[in-house]
Amino acid sequence: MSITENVLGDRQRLAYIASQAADSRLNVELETEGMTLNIGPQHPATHGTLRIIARLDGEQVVWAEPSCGYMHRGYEKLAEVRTYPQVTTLINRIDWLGSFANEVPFILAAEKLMEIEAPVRAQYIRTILFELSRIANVSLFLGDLGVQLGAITPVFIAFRDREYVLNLIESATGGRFHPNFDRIGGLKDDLPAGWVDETRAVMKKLRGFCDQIEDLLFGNEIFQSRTRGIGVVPRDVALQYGLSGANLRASGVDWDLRRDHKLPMAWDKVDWKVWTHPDGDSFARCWIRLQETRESTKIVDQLLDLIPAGPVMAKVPKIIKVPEGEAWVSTENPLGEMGYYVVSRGDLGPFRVKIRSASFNNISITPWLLRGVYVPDIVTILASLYFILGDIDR
Amino acid sequence: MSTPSSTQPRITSVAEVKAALGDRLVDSFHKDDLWLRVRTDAWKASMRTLRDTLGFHYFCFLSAIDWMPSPYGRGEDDPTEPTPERDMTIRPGYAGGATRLQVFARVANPVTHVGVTVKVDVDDSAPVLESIHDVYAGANWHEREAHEMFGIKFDGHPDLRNIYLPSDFEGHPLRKDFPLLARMVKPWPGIVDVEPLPGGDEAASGEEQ
Amino acid sequence: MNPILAEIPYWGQSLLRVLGGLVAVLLPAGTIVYVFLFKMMSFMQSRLGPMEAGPYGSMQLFAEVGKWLQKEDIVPERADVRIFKMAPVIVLLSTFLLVVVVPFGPDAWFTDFETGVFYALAVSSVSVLGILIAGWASANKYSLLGGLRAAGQLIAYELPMVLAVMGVVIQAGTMNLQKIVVAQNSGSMFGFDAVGHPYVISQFVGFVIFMIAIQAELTQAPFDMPIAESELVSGYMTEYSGFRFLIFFIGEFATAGVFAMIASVLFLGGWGVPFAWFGWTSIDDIDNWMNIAGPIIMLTKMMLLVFIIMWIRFSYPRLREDQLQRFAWKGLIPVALGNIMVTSILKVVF
Amino acid sequence: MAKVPGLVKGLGVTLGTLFNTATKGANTVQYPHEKETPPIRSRGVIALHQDNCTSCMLCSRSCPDWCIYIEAHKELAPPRREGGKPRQVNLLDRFDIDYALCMYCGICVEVCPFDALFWSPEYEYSEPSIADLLHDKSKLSEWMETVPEAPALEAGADKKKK
Repeated sequence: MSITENVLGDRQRLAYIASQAADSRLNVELETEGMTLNIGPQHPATHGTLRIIARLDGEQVVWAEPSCGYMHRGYEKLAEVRTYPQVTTLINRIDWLGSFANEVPFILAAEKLMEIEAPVRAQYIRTILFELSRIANVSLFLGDLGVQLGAITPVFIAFRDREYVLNLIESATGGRFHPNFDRIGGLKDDLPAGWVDETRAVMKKLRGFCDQIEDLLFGNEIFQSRTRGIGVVPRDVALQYGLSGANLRASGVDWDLRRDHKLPMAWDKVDWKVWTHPDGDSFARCWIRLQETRESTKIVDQLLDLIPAGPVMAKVPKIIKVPEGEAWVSTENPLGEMGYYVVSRGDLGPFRVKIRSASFNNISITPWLLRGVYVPDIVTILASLYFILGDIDR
Repeated sequence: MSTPSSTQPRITSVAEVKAALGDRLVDSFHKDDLWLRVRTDAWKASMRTLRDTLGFHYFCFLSAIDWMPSPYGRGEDDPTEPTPERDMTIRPGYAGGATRLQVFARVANPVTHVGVTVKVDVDDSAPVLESIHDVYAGANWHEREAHEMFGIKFDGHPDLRNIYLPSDFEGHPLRKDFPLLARMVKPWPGIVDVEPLPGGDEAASGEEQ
Repeated sequence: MNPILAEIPYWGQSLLRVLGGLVAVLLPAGTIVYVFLFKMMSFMQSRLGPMEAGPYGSMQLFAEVGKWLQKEDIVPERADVRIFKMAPVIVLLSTFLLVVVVPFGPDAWFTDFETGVFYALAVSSVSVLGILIAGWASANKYSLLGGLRAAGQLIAYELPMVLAVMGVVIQAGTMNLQKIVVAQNSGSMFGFDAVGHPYVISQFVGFVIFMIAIQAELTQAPFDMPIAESELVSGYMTEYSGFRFLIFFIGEFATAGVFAMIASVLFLGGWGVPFAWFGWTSIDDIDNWMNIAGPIIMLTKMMLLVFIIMWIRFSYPRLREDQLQRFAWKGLIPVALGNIMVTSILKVVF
Repeated sequence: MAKVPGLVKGLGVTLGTLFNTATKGANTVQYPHEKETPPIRSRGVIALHQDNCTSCMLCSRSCPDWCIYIEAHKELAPPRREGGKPRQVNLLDRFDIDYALCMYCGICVEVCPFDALFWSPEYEYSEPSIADLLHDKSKLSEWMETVPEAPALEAGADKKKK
């Protein structure tokens, strides 16, 4: 919190916390005095700068609320002063672990407004890179999950195998973390020679990685006892809060934008499965992500065989002016539904971009979810909801 | 130019939506997606109808938009030149609009996977709107964001604190008349800075390049 | 009186004992940190670990100690200063008290208590006090939670540990650690004396319970809730820096070593080799070279046990505090009690 | 087949990795002693080919972060063919890139119409002070040596070069 924050604001917040805590006092007989615990902004469980204010009764959480904004970079405002090609460099940095996936919905929205479509080859390569960034993102989640729950080794295994994917992304796009490879009308460049074979080999390694993580973590009885039945989100609540991605599918909603939205991408050309889980608990969310990583490797493998020959860039003018209109495009990003509502005024840059990032909605359920759990479960729940700070604060 | 394929599923029946909302619907726009504009006083009721009658259970986002063009442009003006004229007329977007500020939200049906964008006008001088956090619980944080970014008050919201900005922050950053300081404090380096020949450009009328 | 030291004046004996104690605590601790924490953990994670300081990073520990000694000794403003500063010392103290009763050879021991087991179990709980006051005196909510967790956990696991050791005591018929070693090595199983009679075989249940209990006593994963980096940001150690943190750090690994030594004494035959190999029949027959070989045999057994402790630590996630308590009170203690019952019945029968 | 408990499987994974590292070597690189070569396309640093720059300001204008500063002056150059009039060219006085601001997006390299900017995979140019990250044209030109050839393209790519 900034130093300039006035006392009144703090007092209001404390009053609000007290009123909330009074509503849900758990230990009524003992009337013990609670304790307010500040988890964050610098805390290992928040992997970033999220702060969680938790009112505790012993180890039990009476009331908790996340306080975000420590990393607010004002991308919606910044996008208004940038041209369309410049915006992609910004939105790369929203979910910094799956950067390429961030670019795609924005580019698709701009293409939709311009009424053009990328060449088929570009669509296939886009889909492959999209899935690679999903693997890069989720594999880190799978490793980090271990750290959050106290196991040190999974994260190193994850970093080891994620490196292969990052190398692929870098050799194709030039950027490890921030590819900025997507252009309105196609891609910046074609793939370098030898990339396809390399990718096949890496996908095999990553399936091995998934098996290792499953043995090391998901099959572990301690892990299961820590996650099963913790942080259960029923279907209706998940929908109301706008949870998306694996979090939504873990609550039994069979909805994957890759399958259910008709986008000019190549997902419908290959055979893969949308996993759902009926439980809605932390274990279900983590398990769905593990399965999705496996599906992603399958998607990439199949697409590599199918890439058609041809150009990767449609004919677009050098100076891009997007016609007047409004467009909403969202895709199934590693973290969930990521969408851009682009309003254009026929100018070089967008008039307004509303960035609908998945983590913001995903994390907004925490005040509801954290009531009555134990302190270690805060970590479990936050880890299983899986957020990237840049994706919350934008 | 090829015909673009629809990037969103089409609304199966626009008439169905119109019938359900009745006279609360002011205007609608249908391209490959559906835009609705509802009456300001019927905002919450409309959202409730969308959820309960039409099955739009999934809350995607809520935000606002300031339709006034920015008086600062992209911050690329030469400070030595007079400020260029800018067209400051307010033109509303799809489904129309009568005010400078509009709130819009997107909800979707998790079964048919159909989404709809709902807009509502907000009075510019006293921007107040009913809160829909009890219709869609997820709207809570989005309304807090719209509140601090656009200065729109949401009636009935339990806790309209700032979510991103410090609590003593003044101004509403996403309004167009809020200057982006980063682009104000430094001149644009793209302004041409090529010293002409001492004798003037006419001295050499030879071929360029 | 220890026969080796009998000729030396009392002050000399004391000095030698202190030096011996330091070596017995710090040498295994350093070895454990280098072999397991630096190298084994790294290898399990596909990396090499420290490689720069000394050959294969073997001097890394000295570099770390040097680093910690240089650091500022930070005391939180609202901490209870005296208690805060005392806490790490208490934790390390318990380790030194513990090593006193461990026998390293036929004549290489510090003290030869008749009630050695009883003493060892008693002083091992002293470290709880250190941890508890460290958590309380830090004036930090995380530390407090960590300290309280540690107290609850160590009490819960002290009991199964005591009960597990009971089986050994019943079988050996003595509480003297030296005599337990002799009993194991001179014993035989059904007349078959090639490996003596290490109690890990006849007291396997007790051994497993003892290992689980020391895993919890040492607050190693999956029982590391008092430290819990991802929840409590190192719990009771949060506010410690510089050499006070170093003392905690040494304490952690030295205690691991000493507990592993006690486990090897109780279950693996300690410093001894089966007496039948060399035709010894009692402790008085043993040649003098065993005073040199004994500590090495002991160290080997200790490293084996610490390997298991660390292997589990690097592989498993953490349990939750309530799950841990449930496991101790509803799982381990009944099993340990059952083990005692079976052991005593068998003892009477045979 | 009896189900192996998850706890045992987990121990197997770590032990397996231990043996793998011991026999096949680690996956890490001992950085200052051995270095990995970044891929050809890697966006390490922007190199400037001064002779090609016409100070048209396109890169500076398309930079999202406003981190390229160009100043130039006009000068007369000898004519291209015999007997022609002297040409008027822009000569660079200043071409600075502030790497503290640069987002490594590569838009400047892409928009440059005269092939004056290139990506080099060079990455070891960190500085102790943030102000030292503003590199001028001589430093940028030094990096031209490290610029690799563009890689060959994957099968099926459009052969047309840009």
